Amino acid sequence: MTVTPSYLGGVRRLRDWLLTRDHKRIAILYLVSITVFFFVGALAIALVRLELFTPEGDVLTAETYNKAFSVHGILMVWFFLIPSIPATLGNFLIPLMIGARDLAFPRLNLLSWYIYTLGGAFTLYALLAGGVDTGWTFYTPYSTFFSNSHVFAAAAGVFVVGFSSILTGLNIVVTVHTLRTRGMHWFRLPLFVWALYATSAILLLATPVLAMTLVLMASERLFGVGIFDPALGGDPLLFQHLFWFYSHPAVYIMILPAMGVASEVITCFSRNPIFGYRMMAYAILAIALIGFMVWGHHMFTSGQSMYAGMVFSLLSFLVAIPSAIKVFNWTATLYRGEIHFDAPMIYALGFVGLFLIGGLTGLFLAALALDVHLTDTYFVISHFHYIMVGGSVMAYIGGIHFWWPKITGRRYPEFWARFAALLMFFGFNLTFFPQYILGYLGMPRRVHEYAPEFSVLNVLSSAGASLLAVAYILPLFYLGWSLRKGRRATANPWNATGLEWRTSSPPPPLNFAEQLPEVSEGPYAYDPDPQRGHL
Amino acid sequence: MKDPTPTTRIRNVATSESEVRDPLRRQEHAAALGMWLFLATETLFVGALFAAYLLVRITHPQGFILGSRETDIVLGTLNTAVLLTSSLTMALAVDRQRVDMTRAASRWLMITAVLGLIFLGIKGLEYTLDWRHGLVPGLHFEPVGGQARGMELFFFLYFMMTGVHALHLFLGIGLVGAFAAMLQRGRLGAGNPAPIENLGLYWHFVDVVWIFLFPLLYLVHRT
Amino acid sequence: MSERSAARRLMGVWALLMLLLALTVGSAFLPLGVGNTLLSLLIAAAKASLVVAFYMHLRTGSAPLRLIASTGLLWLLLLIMLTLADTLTRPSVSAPW
Amino acid sequence: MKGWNWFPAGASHWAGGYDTLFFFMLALSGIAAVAVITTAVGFMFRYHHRRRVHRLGTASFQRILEYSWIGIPLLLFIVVFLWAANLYADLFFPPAGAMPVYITGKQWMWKIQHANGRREYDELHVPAGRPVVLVLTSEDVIHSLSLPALRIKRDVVPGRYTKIWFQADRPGSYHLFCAEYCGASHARMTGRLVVLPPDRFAAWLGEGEIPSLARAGEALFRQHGCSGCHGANASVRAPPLEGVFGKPVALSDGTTVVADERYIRDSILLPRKEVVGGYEPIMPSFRGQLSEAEIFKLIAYVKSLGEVPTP
Repeated sequence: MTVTPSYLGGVRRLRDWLLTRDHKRIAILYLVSITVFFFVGALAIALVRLELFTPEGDVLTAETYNKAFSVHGILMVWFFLIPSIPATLGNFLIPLMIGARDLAFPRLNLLSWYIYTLGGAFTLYALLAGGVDTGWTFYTPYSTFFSNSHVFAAAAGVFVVGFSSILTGLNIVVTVHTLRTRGMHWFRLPLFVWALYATSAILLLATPVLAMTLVLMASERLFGVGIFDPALGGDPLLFQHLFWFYSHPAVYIMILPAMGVASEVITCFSRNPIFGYRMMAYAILAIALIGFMVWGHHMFTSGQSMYAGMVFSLLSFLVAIPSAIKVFNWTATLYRGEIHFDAPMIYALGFVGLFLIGGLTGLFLAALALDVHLTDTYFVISHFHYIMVGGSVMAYIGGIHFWWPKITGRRYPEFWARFAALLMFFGFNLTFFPQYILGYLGMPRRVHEYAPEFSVLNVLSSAGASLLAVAYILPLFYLGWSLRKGRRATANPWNATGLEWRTSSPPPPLNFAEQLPEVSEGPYAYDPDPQRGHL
Repeated sequence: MKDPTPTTRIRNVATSESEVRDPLRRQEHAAALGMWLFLATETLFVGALFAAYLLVRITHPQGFILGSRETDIVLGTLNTAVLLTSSLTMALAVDRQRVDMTRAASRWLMITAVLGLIFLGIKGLEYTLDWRHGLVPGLHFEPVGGQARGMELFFFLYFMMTGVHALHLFLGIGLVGAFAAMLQRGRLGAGNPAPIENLGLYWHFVDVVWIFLFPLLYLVHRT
Repeated sequence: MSERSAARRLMGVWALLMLLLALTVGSAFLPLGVGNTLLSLLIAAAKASLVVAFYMHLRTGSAPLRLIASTGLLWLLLLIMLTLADTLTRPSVSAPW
Repeated sequence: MKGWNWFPAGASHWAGGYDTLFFFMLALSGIAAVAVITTAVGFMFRYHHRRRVHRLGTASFQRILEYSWIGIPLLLFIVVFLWAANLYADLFFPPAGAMPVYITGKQWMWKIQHANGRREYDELHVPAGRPVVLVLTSEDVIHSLSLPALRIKRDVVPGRYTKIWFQADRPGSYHLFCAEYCGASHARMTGRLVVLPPDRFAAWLGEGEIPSLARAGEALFRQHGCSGCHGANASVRAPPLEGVFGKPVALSDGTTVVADERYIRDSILLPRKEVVGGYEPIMPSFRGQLSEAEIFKLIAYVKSLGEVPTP
């Protein structure tokens, strides 16, 4: 085996990591920091689930409980889910997948990690100084005139981290435009790249609106006067419009990259080209576009006009079409494939199943009348956790496994990985499926006490959450173990077709040893092994 | 190393990246693309304010008319002229840099920065007058006549919008000054117009924002 | 195009901008009702187009650049239009008492 | 397990219609989910890499497949959209003669007033078999009145009125929740919806000597000095209020508004926003001096002025 220098090698001083411009090292920096925030956010929700184990408010005070779910939301949304796949896997893989030596703006890439860290510092300050209790939605006038918690620090953290998202998005878009290697036409891009491209576009177009909304909210809190203040004839619903103009597309920021990961993994482990590649790419773009026009479905009972509600409801049904296409196409990709159940595939199939359920229940919430009863109950909580946790987090962890050999040069222990994947799937369903029923029964969200008749389902949910916790902690151990003890990985352990597998594992500092690869056909040129196939 | 990948699919080519495309051209393209993306982001950043303005104005039409009448149209118009002129000088600087006349480019940049400072000076004067007239919501707001609430919202938005604009301009002036100095010292010399062009794009964008702010804040209804 | 003519064109655009500025300030004193706002926004759009086309060179810019520039604007319109869809059709609560 | 009930029957006609749609959707998405999952699992077994099966070529009818799974869901979605939108629109149009109840949300309690002046806190008594329209507003932050047994919920927004109506059919006692997070004791901002048979409701309503909402408003009208300007023989020139309610009012800026609840509320709190034509903007704001519950009473009084003279 020839020894190729890898991006991990060389001088191992801390400075070489903190001042690196190598997209792969920056991806690792992100990986480490989002993992930290993930577990802080998870700890917060562990307290919440512990409290909800019984109907009485016996573990936490109401104030602490409110801060716990607020911190959970803020950290998980902005410091974990949004950067998760784009800033780690995206950062690492996009140059490799399109045959480039780095992102278009390597220094900007490092800067965006520092901005992320700064935003995280603000938020951690808000947490340690006593917490914030507005929920992640910062609804006015509660956030402006009524909350006594650290709203400024938390909003500042979210504001700052937004710039990190914007810079990452900008970098990815420019990279995909300008640094594709020879022969890498737009319709030869892997779907992961398509997904990240669309995600980046959303980041660029939605995040600034959130930033300005937070500025308006904070000024209102600071000066005691503002446009969201009903006492002045302002409109609190305007805040909701501006907020959801960002925060609904933000859901697609979280799910599109996950769809990208699933597409890569499912084709690879069914040894089949993706079914309907072009349709899949168009579906991604359609989701990104229509996803911007549906935000009002968060406001069907808010006092929004009935007519606007109808427009938003219809558009919400429309955005479900491309999502449905994707699920069908993944399923069809399995047809006449040669299916291997390696851990990444289990994660990816788990993603498809959970996304399917999350998506179908989303239709309930898009239907105007049904939403009236279900909104602001546990039905909504369950729905978006199926999408964001069952969907995005499953896919993210699956992606980490799939590219782990490429990132670290080591193989992870397959048995434990499969075990964790299955545990995650079952733990997840046990945690969140009862919440659908709770929602239909009318249990409102964000309560630390509840009526005793809801207790059985809450106990089930809390029990599931503890399984889920084990499933999330397990990979820390076995992946950590594999860093030192894992089998060394070859360049292409999965026999996959992407350009990232054409270079050594882990890749050299400039990604490809000497020349950049050239591409002469589309991605996913898989064939099921004919020797296995023929009858 | 045994490599199981089917090598027929993707072949390595002997040409290096630089031979594929001119790297300098590609860098310029990337920079322009990045700048325009940034400006699209900025459009939505200030755009959220414009949207808020529109929606609040619909509910308080009278307050906005009366509020707008309290702004200083003479200073506002003067400032608009100053800023439009600064865009001209910035465009001339970019034009000079394109033909490698770095000295001239640097001079035009200096003039641009000075015009920017004049704009901020006049804006500061306006703010002072607004303070004296008690038009600063939350801190010193003593409006005359009716429609106090609508006017307060108008002035809240007025300060948010002009404030965000002034902040952008302030950053722009710093950058323009820095680039002028770099050109003076011979760094960023001939044959490298891209950085100045991108600087120009930013400057003009700030100008375009003002072009819309001006009628919305100063010219609502003067009669 | 010679250097002189390029500079001259930039100045010509400036003169046009000044003219439009005078026009918009003047129009503000005409009693046109809602027409004032529409007219001044129209003039502002004309001024902005001049700056974008000539000073920002979008007139000769590549397709991706134009796409990006128009996307920003389009998305802003999306935000405004769909929010208006709510606020303009929101009835004040009608009399139950 | 007290009150354990997985699928509680709705307590109103609308809730019945709701459940029909809900279970239709449940069936529809259940079928879709089972179809996709069965197909996927079937493929997983059939095309497992250790199985010897025919694998050459992919589906040759790709186009048809793709178009059909765009077209079929689209059709179904439109059906569901129309159905749900129709049901939703119902909530916005209470039948004439619905019984109004005025509800103010306040951190962390519900203040409820009936038209005859009867007040209650955190408990909402309504008669069965008669349409009831709830007029909602908030003293502070956004709340949301949730009545799961009726399958309805409406946000309670400060600074404006929202409303929702229902006709409860089954007497009983049901949950009432605040569904929009509103601060520390959000979880305890709960209450009960008590649906009484009409005769028992009438008895309940008549308990105790209470002035009607309009009469209470009249008292406030004098107490706050409104009558000093708006009264019949006032020295200050202010628009008379008799017969104003529900009629168009010409404003000083030339526009016209209908004197509805919003207008009267704004005139009390933001008196200079829309001034009646021909009058000076001299009325002071009563912000901070009147609670939302009191404004409800004042509006009821102004409205009563438009009808026959108060006895």
